[in-house]
Amino acid sequence: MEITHEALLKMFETMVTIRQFELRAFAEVGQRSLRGAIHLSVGQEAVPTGICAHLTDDDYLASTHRGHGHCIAKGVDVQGMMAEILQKSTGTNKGKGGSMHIADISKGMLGANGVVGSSVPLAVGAALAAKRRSTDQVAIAFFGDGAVNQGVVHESMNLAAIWKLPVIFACENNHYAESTPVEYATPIANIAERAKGYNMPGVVVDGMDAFAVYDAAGTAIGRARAGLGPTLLECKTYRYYGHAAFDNPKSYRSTEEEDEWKARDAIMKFRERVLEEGTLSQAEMDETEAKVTEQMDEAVRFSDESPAPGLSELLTDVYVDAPKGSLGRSSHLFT
Amino acid sequence: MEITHEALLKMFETMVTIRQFELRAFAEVGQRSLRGAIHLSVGQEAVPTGICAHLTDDDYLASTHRGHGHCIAKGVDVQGMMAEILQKSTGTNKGKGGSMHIADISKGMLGANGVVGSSVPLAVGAALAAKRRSTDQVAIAFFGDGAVNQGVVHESMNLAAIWKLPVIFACENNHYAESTPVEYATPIANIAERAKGYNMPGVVVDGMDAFAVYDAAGTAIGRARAGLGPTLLECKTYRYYGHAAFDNPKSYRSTEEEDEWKARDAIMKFRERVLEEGTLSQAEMDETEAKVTEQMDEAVRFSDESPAPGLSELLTDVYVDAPKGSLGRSSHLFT
Amino acid sequence: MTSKTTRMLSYRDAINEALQQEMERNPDITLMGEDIAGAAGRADQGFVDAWGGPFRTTQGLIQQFGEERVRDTPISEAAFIGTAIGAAAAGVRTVAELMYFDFIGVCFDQLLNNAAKMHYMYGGNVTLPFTLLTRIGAGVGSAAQHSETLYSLMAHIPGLKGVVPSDAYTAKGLLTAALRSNDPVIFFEHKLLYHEQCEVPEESYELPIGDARTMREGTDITLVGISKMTSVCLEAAELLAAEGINAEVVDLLSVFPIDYDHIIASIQKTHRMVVVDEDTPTCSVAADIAATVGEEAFDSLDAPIMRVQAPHTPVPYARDLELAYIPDAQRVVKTVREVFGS
Amino acid sequence: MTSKTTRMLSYRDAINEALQQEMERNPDITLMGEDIAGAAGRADQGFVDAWGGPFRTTQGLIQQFGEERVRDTPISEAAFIGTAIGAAAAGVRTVAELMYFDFIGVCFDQLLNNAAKMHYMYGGNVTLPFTLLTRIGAGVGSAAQHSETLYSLMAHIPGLKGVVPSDAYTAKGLLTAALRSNDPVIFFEHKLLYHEQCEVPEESYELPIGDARTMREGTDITLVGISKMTSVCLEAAELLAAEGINAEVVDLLSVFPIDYDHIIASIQKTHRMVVVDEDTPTCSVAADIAATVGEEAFDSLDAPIMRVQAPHTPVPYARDLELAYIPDAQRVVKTVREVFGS
Ligand SMILES: Cc1ncc(C[n+]2csc(CCOP(=O)(O)OP(=O)(O)O)c2C)c(N)n1
Ligand SMILES: Cc1ncc(C[n+]2csc(CCOP(=O)(O)OP(=O)(O)O)c2C)c(N)n1
Ligand SMILES: [Mg+2]
Ligand SMILES: [Mg+2]
Repeated sequence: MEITHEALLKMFETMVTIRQFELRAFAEVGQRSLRGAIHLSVGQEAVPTGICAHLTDDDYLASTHRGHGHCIAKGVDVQGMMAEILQKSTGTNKGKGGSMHIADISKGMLGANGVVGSSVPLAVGAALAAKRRSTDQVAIAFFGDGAVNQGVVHESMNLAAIWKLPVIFACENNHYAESTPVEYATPIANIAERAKGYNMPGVVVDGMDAFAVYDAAGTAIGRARAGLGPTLLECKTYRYYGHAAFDNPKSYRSTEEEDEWKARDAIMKFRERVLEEGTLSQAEMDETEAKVTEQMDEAVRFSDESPAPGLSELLTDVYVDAPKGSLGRSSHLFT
Repeated sequence: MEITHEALLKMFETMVTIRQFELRAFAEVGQRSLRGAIHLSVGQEAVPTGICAHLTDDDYLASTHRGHGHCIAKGVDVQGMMAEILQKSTGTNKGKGGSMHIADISKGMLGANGVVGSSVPLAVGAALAAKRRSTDQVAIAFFGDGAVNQGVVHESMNLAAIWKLPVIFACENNHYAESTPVEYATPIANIAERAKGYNMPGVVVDGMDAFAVYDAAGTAIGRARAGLGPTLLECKTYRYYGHAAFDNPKSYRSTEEEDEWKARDAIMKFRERVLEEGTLSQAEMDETEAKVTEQMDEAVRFSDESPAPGLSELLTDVYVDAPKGSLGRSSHLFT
Repeated sequence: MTSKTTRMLSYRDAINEALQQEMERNPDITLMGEDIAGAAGRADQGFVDAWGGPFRTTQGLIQQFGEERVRDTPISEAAFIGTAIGAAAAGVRTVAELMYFDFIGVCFDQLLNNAAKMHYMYGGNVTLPFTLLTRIGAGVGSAAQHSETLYSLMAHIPGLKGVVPSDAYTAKGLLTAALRSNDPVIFFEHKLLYHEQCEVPEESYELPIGDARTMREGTDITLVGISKMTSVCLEAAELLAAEGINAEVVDLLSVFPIDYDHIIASIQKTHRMVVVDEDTPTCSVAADIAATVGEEAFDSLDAPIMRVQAPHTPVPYARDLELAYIPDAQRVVKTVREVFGS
Repeated sequence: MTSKTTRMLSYRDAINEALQQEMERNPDITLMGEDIAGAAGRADQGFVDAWGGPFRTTQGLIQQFGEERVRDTPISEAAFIGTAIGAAAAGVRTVAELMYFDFIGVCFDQLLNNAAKMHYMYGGNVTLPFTLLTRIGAGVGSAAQHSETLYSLMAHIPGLKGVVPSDAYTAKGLLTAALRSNDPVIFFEHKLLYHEQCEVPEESYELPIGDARTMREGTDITLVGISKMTSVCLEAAELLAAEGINAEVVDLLSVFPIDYDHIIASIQKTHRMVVVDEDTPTCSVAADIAATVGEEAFDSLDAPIMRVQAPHTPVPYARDLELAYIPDAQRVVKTVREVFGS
């Protein structure tokens, strides 16, 4: 598929933003000794980038515990994301959700979700909403190779298939669920094969190649927008860091394996290709990287200047219409 | 596969017992105005019969809401079953379970189960127990065409596949889940195709033909006993009555369709074939039928003469080691 | 209030009417569940609305609103309830039906981790105009997996609301309110009430979610009823009247939130209370009421708050055992006598 | 009692030791869960026991007992917990781990409809030597889906038992008892206790499931602690002692069944009670205790039974909010003062 110069630069920027954002957020969290799991998707940037390049704010996305890349590719403001992770009231979720739960409905970002597989039917629901409104919106359900053996993922694919809903099941196969290798958990070579069981297209794509992802996603999203139903898109990729950035992946995988994947780094390969094809210049890309770095500085500054959520926030947003005074009842605490 | 004369007669008896038992139990329940759902498997007799002909009491079986046939084929005593359904203390479950929950661990019958799909992992567990004990026991998980879209069924097939457990996933595709046609709920022609997604054999078999079921089950059970792992066995069959014997199936299916299936009635076809092949005689079969009818009379008589469970039974069997007097605590009832 | 035309209507029909009227009023509303119409996909063969729901509560809706809005589902509760929640998050009001509440276990995660928490953990970003229809209650001979009450489980979870209509009037009013709420609401139908009739207005009306109502004024003791147990309380109150005990009966109507204020106002008058709850006792709504009222109205209590509940057991099959399981008026009367120390 | 050699051991190591000793004693025991060993299937590449469990509680077991007995699973909680239950029904004792109890929703049906009911609905036909390991508790900055306490949900369900060890000693003894029980037992580990140490006997020992213990004798008020909250109660008791209030502290240890008798014996002495529970308040174990004790020990009460609990909200992410969410000694002290009317 053709990609405009603008879109190409945007894809580069997205990948660089994801990588910089995650490494920066992780460092800032560490520096401040904040607690809580942060799952880095560094290495996997081409996947959300290639897919979301086809989307607008009106399209939907439901995400996982490893969701920063999805959020960024879907256009969620990095300042709000940084502030969220750094526990500030200016965060996307007012500081109540953190890294695993970033959401911004104004961008169609239905939320990251910490329960494996749990957000997949939410994307199916967003696709149903689109169908009910007769728009050409689509929804993306991101999930990992570990999630494919979770019941709700199976149910969701079947349901979307029989209802021909405009949803893409985007499996980021990074080959591990925590320390569990995909070849242990799933007895077939390609997860995409399971699509046959739902009579939907199943496509395997090189998740280290933003162009390949872009092309495959374009076809799938085109089908969905045309009312032809869902696709299972398996993107083979790799996470460079540990499961939650704290574990040591060397305890379950070899350095050689890591090196092989890193030799196909998505950003590096993208850069090589556009330079070779002459579609983006070194200067453009350098400039973009510098701009992104500045944005990160700015996001951290913004977060640092933002107030922490006030204690009263503990009791807000539980309900839209809060029941008369029962949230803190009989728990003797907030006075 | 070869079948001994004795085994052949036993298969005939099993099918006839299932049919007579169900119709009789249904009639007796009606006569006594007992409440509670009874799901008849009349029409489907060849399936449990053909499968369980390969089993001994040491093998396991986990069943569904439509479980009488499974119980009978697995050797559960029909007196105990009748007494259970007729709410007597001499029932298999002491009158506490009823039609949907008949169990007899001494026969390897792990229990009928009223939640669709819920018993499937129990069979996987029994297969794991066999593996841990290094026996050649197998376990059968029965479930319907409606159950195949339930998450736990998917998860269970994957787990059994990667652990190569001796379990047969026996799908009784009777083409309906309540009033929902299988072609609406599942977008593929044969449910057995899903086996590919778990790298296990998937076999479609004519569930109206006890011989065909016997052969296919023999292969699958042989594989399982040999440590080669699970098989998904889809048996195409039909239930002659409504979902719970009360609904009118004419509201969702045509008389022509019903007639087509009934023209292939499993017992009738079996009878025709053995007579043609000269493997069983008319007299043997008539005698068997008469014997079964007598057993039914006897089962009803036995039930009628049995006492209802005493009220104190309400509070027993909740735990093996009951906590000190808390079952009825603060509920002011049993005095 | 404008005058209303009322007529006798069954609980079942009241539910059906609330759905029908709200779906007419709000073209967004999309309904999904197993066999809520039936014979799915066979309209071309002349089969439509074969079931109208397992208890006929959704009958006729597919004819009026079509299969885009009334959607039969495969047996995949986690997926279709999750789908309903996702559609709600994306702005389309949805209603899903969980056939029996005993099946909550196959889709519980969608309620616990998504429906209940999304509004909060997303900082108010997402709201969920979503209703779950389901049914509870023993007494139909269906044993341990089709007879439970279990709303107490959900009451524990912050972020959800749950109502327990006790008659046709409250069924229609509370369902209408649920279908207009922007919080996720679980609507618990009691299987034994479907054929009960009472006067119900023809036009649409809402009853506020979270409000209990007093069914019978009394001075000596407060009986709190929940769902079908409200009629058990009323029956007991009659029996007690014959013994000279004048019981007030409160119909809880909402199990989460619980209208503690209403109950406390009553006990401040009567000084005694028995809560009647078909759910099992440990960590139940009845226990919660006893604990909260016991704390907040401590000085008003002339006797311990007692409870009449199911025992701490699964639901048994045999009729006599099942009848012993379900709280009845005799047990309430006996317990009230105990409260009065005789 | 024979003399025992004890040494300081962490809660984490006590759990590990109980598993190790019981697996040695009983060759049936089969353990399964996600990453309980880690690097599954890669022994031939030299990767074994890469994780030893997400909190290292199962470390070393695969080396000693092999991969037939220590089984990493795919992320399929309903299937592998159902499998563990099925194997138990078939006579092989099993242990399954649910990584965080917040994930209960994906496998709840297996516990609610199978584990809890099979013994009863099958008329005693089937017994289930099955233990579920899981973990609870806020305080680690993991927000709404990885921090809940939630045992109250399970306490509602007849047929299950559940223990909440508060230190290494009780962790080892209760886990050993669970691994010998013929009822299904849920073992709730608290994430913030893993590094806490105390004296623990080297040899194997059981603590009876269902018994509370008194941690501190007192005369003026009973503080009931659950899991980590027991240490909060002890801390509060010290602060209260300085104010001249002599608190008795009871460590619940078992959330289902609840040792009501032990608690009632204490309140008959102290006449006042505060229950401290990290779970949310509605239909909670704390509410249940307040209700039951309030009824059965009505005449012993000099003041309302009060509760210190999490608020009725999901668990928030930001540190200050999370700290405000979790009950602490200051809140206990304040509540006790309220009980004493000041
Ligand atoms: C239902 C559930 N089970 C277990 C977990 C713990 N857990 C969090 S992430 C994860 C691995 C997920 O693997 P995968 O789906 O491949 O995603 P990845 O982490 O590789 O992006 C696990 C087991 C969880 N969050 N939810
Ligand atoms: C989880 C769950 N959902 C719904 C039901 C209600 N229900 C009982 S049987 C049934 C249909 C099952 O269909 P199938 O699996 O094909 O079995 P069949 O009845 O045809 O034997 C349904 C929906 C249930 N028991 N459990
Ligand atoms: Mg992965
Ligand atoms: Mg069927």
